[in-house]
Amino acid sequence: MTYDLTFAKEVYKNSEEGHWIKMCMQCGVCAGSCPLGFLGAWKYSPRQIFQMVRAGLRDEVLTSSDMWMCTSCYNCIVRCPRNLPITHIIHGLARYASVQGKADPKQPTHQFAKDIFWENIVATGRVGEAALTMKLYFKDGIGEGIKQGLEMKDSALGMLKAKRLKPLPFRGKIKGYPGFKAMLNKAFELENKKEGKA
Amino acid sequence: MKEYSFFPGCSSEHNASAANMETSVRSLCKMLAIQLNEIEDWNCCGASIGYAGGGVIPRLSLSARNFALSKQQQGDKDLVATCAACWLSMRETSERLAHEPEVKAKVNLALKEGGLTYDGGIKTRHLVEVLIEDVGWDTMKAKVTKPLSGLKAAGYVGCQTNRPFGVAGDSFENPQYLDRMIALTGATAIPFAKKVACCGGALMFSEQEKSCQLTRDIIQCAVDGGADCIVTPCPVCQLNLEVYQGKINQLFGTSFNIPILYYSQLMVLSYGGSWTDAALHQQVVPADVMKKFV
Amino acid sequence: MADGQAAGQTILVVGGGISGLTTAVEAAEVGYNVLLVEKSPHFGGRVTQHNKYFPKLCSPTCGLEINYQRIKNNPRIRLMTLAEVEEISGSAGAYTARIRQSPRFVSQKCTACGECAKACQTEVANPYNFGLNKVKAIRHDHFMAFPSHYYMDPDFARTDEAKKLATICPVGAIEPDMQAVVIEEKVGSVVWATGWKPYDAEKIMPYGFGRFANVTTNMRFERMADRFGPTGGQIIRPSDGKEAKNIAFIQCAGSRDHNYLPFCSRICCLASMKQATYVRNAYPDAQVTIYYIDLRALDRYESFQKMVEGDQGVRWIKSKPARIDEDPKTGNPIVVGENTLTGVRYEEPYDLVVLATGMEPNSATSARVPMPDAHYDEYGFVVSAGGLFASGCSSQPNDVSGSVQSSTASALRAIQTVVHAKG
Amino acid sequence: METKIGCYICTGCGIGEALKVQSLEKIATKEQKIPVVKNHPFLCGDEGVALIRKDMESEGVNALVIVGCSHRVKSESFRLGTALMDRVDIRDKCLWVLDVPEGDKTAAEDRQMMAEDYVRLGCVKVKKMNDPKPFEATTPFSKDVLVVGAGIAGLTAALEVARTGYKVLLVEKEETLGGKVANMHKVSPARPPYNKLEDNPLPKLLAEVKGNSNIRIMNSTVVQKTVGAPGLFDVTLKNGSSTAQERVGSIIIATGYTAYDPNKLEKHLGYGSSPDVITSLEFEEMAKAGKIVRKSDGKPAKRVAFSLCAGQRDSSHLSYCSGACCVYSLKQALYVIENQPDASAYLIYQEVRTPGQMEDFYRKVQNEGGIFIKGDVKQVAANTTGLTLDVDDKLLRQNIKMDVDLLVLATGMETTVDTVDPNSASPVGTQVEELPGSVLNLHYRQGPGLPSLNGPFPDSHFICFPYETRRTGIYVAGPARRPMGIAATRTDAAGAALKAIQVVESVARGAAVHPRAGDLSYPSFREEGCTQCKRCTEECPFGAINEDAKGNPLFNPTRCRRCGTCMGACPQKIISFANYSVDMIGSMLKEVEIPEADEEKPRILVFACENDAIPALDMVGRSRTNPLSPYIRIIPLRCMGSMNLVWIADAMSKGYDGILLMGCRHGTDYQCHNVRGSALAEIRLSKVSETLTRLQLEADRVKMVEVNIMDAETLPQVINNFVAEIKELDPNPYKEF
Repeated sequence: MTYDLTFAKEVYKNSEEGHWIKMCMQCGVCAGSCPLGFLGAWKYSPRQIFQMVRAGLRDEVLTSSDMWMCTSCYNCIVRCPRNLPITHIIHGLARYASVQGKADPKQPTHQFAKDIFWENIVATGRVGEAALTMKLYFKDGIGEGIKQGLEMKDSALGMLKAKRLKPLPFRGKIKGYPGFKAMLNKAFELENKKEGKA
Repeated sequence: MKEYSFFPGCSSEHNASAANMETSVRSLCKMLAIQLNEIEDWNCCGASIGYAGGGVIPRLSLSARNFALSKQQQGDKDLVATCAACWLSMRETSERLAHEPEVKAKVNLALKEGGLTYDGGIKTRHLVEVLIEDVGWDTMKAKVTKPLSGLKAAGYVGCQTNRPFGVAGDSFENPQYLDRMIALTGATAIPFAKKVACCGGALMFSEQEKSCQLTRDIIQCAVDGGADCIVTPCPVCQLNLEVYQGKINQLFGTSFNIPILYYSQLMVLSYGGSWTDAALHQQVVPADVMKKFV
Repeated sequence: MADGQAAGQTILVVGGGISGLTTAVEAAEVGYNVLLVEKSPHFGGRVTQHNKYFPKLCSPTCGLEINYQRIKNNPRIRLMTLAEVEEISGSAGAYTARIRQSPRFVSQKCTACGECAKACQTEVANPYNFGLNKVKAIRHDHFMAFPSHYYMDPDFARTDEAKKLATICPVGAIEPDMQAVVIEEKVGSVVWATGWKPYDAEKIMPYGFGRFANVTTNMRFERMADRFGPTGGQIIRPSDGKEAKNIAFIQCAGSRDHNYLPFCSRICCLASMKQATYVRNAYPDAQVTIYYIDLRALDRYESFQKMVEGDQGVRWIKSKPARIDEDPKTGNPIVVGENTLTGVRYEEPYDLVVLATGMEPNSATSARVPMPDAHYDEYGFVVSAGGLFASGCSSQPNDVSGSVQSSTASALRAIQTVVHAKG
Repeated sequence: METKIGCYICTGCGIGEALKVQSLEKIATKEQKIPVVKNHPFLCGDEGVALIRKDMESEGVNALVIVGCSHRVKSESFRLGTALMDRVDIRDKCLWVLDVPEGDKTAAEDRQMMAEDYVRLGCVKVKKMNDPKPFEATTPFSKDVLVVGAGIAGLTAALEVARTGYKVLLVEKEETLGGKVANMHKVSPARPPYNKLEDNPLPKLLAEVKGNSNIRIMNSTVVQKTVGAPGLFDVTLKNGSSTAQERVGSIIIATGYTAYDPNKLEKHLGYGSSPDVITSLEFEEMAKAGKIVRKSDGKPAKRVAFSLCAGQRDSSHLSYCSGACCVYSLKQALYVIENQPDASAYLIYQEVRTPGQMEDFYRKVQNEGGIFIKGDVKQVAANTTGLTLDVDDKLLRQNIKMDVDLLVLATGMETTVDTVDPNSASPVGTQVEELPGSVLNLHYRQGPGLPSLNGPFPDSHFICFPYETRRTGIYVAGPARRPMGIAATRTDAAGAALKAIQVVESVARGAAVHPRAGDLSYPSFREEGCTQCKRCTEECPFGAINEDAKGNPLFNPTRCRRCGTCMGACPQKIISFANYSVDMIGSMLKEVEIPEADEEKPRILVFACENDAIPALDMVGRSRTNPLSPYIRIIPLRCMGSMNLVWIADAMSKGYDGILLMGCRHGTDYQCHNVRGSALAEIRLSKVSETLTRLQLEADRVKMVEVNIMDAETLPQVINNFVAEIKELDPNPYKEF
């Protein structure tokens, strides 16, 4: 492959806080700070992702599941010697990969965060945890759902017993939902412009 | 009586995962003459994974809407959150609205569609900040009537109450405020190396095994340190550490059964509050160790 | 042309470290009068705390001794210790400096016979060794101290013991009620050479200095390596006094970092390479690991780097460690990070970790130039202007050679100001 | 004027209690015939000093033997306006280094004997001293400064000298002034903010130089040869066919650097194979001309790669780093990308070396979009669209191709000064009228060039005294001295200017410069005694001595640093200083009382270098921890280089049982203040065994050790072990005679 700045410039412009990537000096503090890194969760550390962006490795970056491994612990942000808002850059890249249709829709965090969690917000204005859990279990179909459900039934029962989980997953919308929805629609319209999404 | 505008967040709703925090916080505030006025019809803050579906403007609009409502209903009162993720999203939103005019303009275009507008000015704070800065250490200490003597607690600050903003200017790597809060109830805060380690946060849903490894290490560290319980200000940490203990034991052959409590539960008890005031009946891992203090 | 100088043609040199000494000696040997002002009890400054210089691994005392001899033989140089410049008014060629000299409590009569220290019961944490050991409250900082006169800390001077010591001094040099004196001097130009201090390692929270006993700093390590230092030259663990044979050096601890010092301190890479040789000479079976971002052994120092690279006992890891943990059982610091050349994440335990902390200019904090129109860069380094010239580490992070280079240049520019003032 | 010596013995600091002062006085008066001998309980105090001053005024005392503490302390008290003085140290190096338990008579007696011997040494020393008269030349001294080279270093040096009020002769071999900087577009930041390119300082500098009446410019001119010494340099300047002679006081070499020849680089870097592979300097000229284009087809070059350390930090090319290339390349990257969104600059580096505030400049280039790649250029291929590079990205751990319009090679700097390796035996001066390639063509006995330290650089003590070369009065500034960038060069030039002025002022006073600054003594010799053995002319570390037609030494006192190496080298013992001579030390060592063999009190003579060994011995005294043998007698030497073998023979025939010489570390990382002194002493000593066998003595009786100034802790062991070894041997048989 060949070094190519097109992708870097695309990221600087379209991805949240992406322009910071040019300031990385490859010291490795972010990689050493990331909790999941030590569990072999990712192939490329944030530092490597940044170098790949600058090299122009578009597909490798956008199809990588590594950006989806961020627990939002913010260790990288507070330690970065160049003040890069790394957590937000990684979130931005993940989002950008999703928008560009490069992110694997079945990537667990991608699927959960976007199709389950976010859609749950959009649907009612708030997150209904019960609904969230159900959806999560059944995201891979009925069978998988029941299996998952059984696996977690103790905890679920515990939560029900503790009155910290609704017996029924259904919840109503917030009162001002229409306005809320209108707001989001407009927000997306503006967002899509920036992300250069069709 | 100090009044604040209040954003409980989804997990603090009735019958939600942090209902026990909600209850104990309400009791605590009553005892400390703090009045929390919940924003009517608030919406979700987007939390730490809102980015995936939300991107920048939709995500920030969520908190902006709550700001706008708070302003309408509560005027300039400080907006207080008890959930780390809620506080973080709100704090991030208010900073970006304050420093990025372009973002602020776009967000307001969105708000307008919902018949709202927000021009800034509301200070978003974590309840712990309110306790430290507005109530003060001395007052908090003075309220103690039933010191939790002999209780050994591991103060687990976690991530989002601590980074990137941090509470009351405390350090990112070795914050002290939680240990001080534990100490003021008469309990002992054990030295706890995993104080600011990550529990996996929202990835507990999508990367359960990896997150469980993180929580396993955290709980193990507390147990090794001889803790009777782990104390945290964060509902996500509380959930991940408590509800998944069974899963962790099953994955790693451990036999953890350690209660995970909120600082508010300890304080309420030490202030002479009842078992239910402290919502200790709502624990998944029973907090029997606390029984002797009521 | 130097003859018959009026007081106004005197050059004021502020700071008696290697830079100030150099400026003073070089200017005086041209034939100009110099007033050399040092705030501590002895001259020599930061380099006197160093065990050896890179790359020759020779003692700083050697070069200092030459300069001291040159000073002793040169009546044109006036010396003041324990003195700080409070205010400088006027303009180039015609400055007035107000200088406050704090009491030493031991007069010029002192013959450094040492009887007082022998008798003194009170011991205090030794600032010269960063508090790593205790010293008598009446003392000189080291055997090569110049001037060799003893001194007392002010709070000790007030004690009855100090008064008792005064009576045992054979020459009556001890004066517990000595007072500060303030003098005004007319000077033509000012050379600012107040040097640097090690960056406060406690501020670098992820590395746990202050929390973990076996995490130390490069300057403390330098004292440890000194045969006359707090450990008698033994390289040991502060926690248990065991030999430290597996040692990590962490570069850019505080430097090149927006959270601390955004600039590069220039000397730390070479200092750690030098200190690696201390370790390897002390223990043939020792293992040294150097964590770095970029190795900055500029120009001819490259050969020194090559020399250290040739040692199989030294390991190089391109990585800025993320944090340090402590193993509660062994007290071993555990260095955590990513090796950027392999992508491998590491968690490695050591006997001792040395933070290569950078240099913070004193002019950023304690040694501001008391002139209305003094200029600084954003880091607090002094920018030369008018009749004020910044030397050595007051102008930029410098090694000894670079400090001498800039201080010799400052001597000339200070002379020029004086010459033009004379017309 | 008659010298009248006064001997003043301090009885303070415990001396009075520990020693029989009367017998010390008796030695001074009766034995040494010192006319005025007094003691005082606190000699360095006002009253004690007044006592001495009074005798100097009323009694006509004009030479002093001050018996008390080390000369390294209380020097301000005893600055009494006479050069005829010795500080006899019976405190630090006698009282404080000896272990005399309460009531131990023998130990006390040994201590008394040591003190008495030291009083003897002091008295003899002062008796043998003459007041040094400053050197005066037969022809007038010049205070003018010659600056060779009119690049940024030379122009700056010239201006700095001129501004200080001295005349400057500025010589440039090219027709136009300015050197390499003349071709520069912009320069990297030298002052805050450190993220902005600065305008080329040359035009302003040139105007100031041309406008300064103290500066005389000679362009198209080279130095054909240099004869003489500081204050008295006669330089022949050649302009075309005409030559002119000028007298100057000192010389600044500012001839800059030559860029390493890119044709020597490995072929894979592509230099020569494609016109689009160029050096930093070639790129700079393009930028200056305002058109950064591909040389191949003149198309604009918007994609530029910079390969740092080209032929540097590389044993097969330049082993060192040139220090300035990283910043220089950063600057050039900005030419390409600053405010040009469609352009790209790649910096392919080994280490990014942006020291100090230059880190800001590094960040600036990143902020403008510069891409930094840690790795190497493996292959360069030219094609219709430009160049394709193979780069191994060490951080991506991949080999990646790169299409660029230009590849700029940051080649290093080589000094233009003709240097000679100091460790090679001093070469005989060629003394040809003209020597192309030699900056000064010095007509010195030791050759036309400047000695180097290690590596090609013409310096001697580059940490503590970076400007000191081994040719007095000749200083080197800028990249000719050491690789450096423009900002550092301008500072360096100012420093060299000071040294150039300092030396002409010192010479005018007849005073030495570093390290024995202010010393008025200088060597002279007795011509009749000379055998033309040439040792002095070969051994002088500073090349101060030439030879006359007969092969006799021709001293150049203003080149001399007063180390005494010539004196030590001379087998005929005919070289001496007014206040330091073979006879002086010889007489001193003979004055020591050598006990009879049966007393079993051996005597060990210690020659100690006064620069490092003597301070180290003072520290032994200060520390009071590990005592020395009472059998040693220490005689300080200016430098081990001044050690004359005759003293060894004298000492042996006198009956000393052993001799220990303590000099500074020599070799590459030498610490000898006079560079070669201790090394030469060692070489001489290697021949001493002959002397000893001639005297039928064991060679082990004489030993030389390296002593570092901080060796106080180990020194006692070294000394006492030697004493023990000597005790193993029989007493020196010559005691009997």
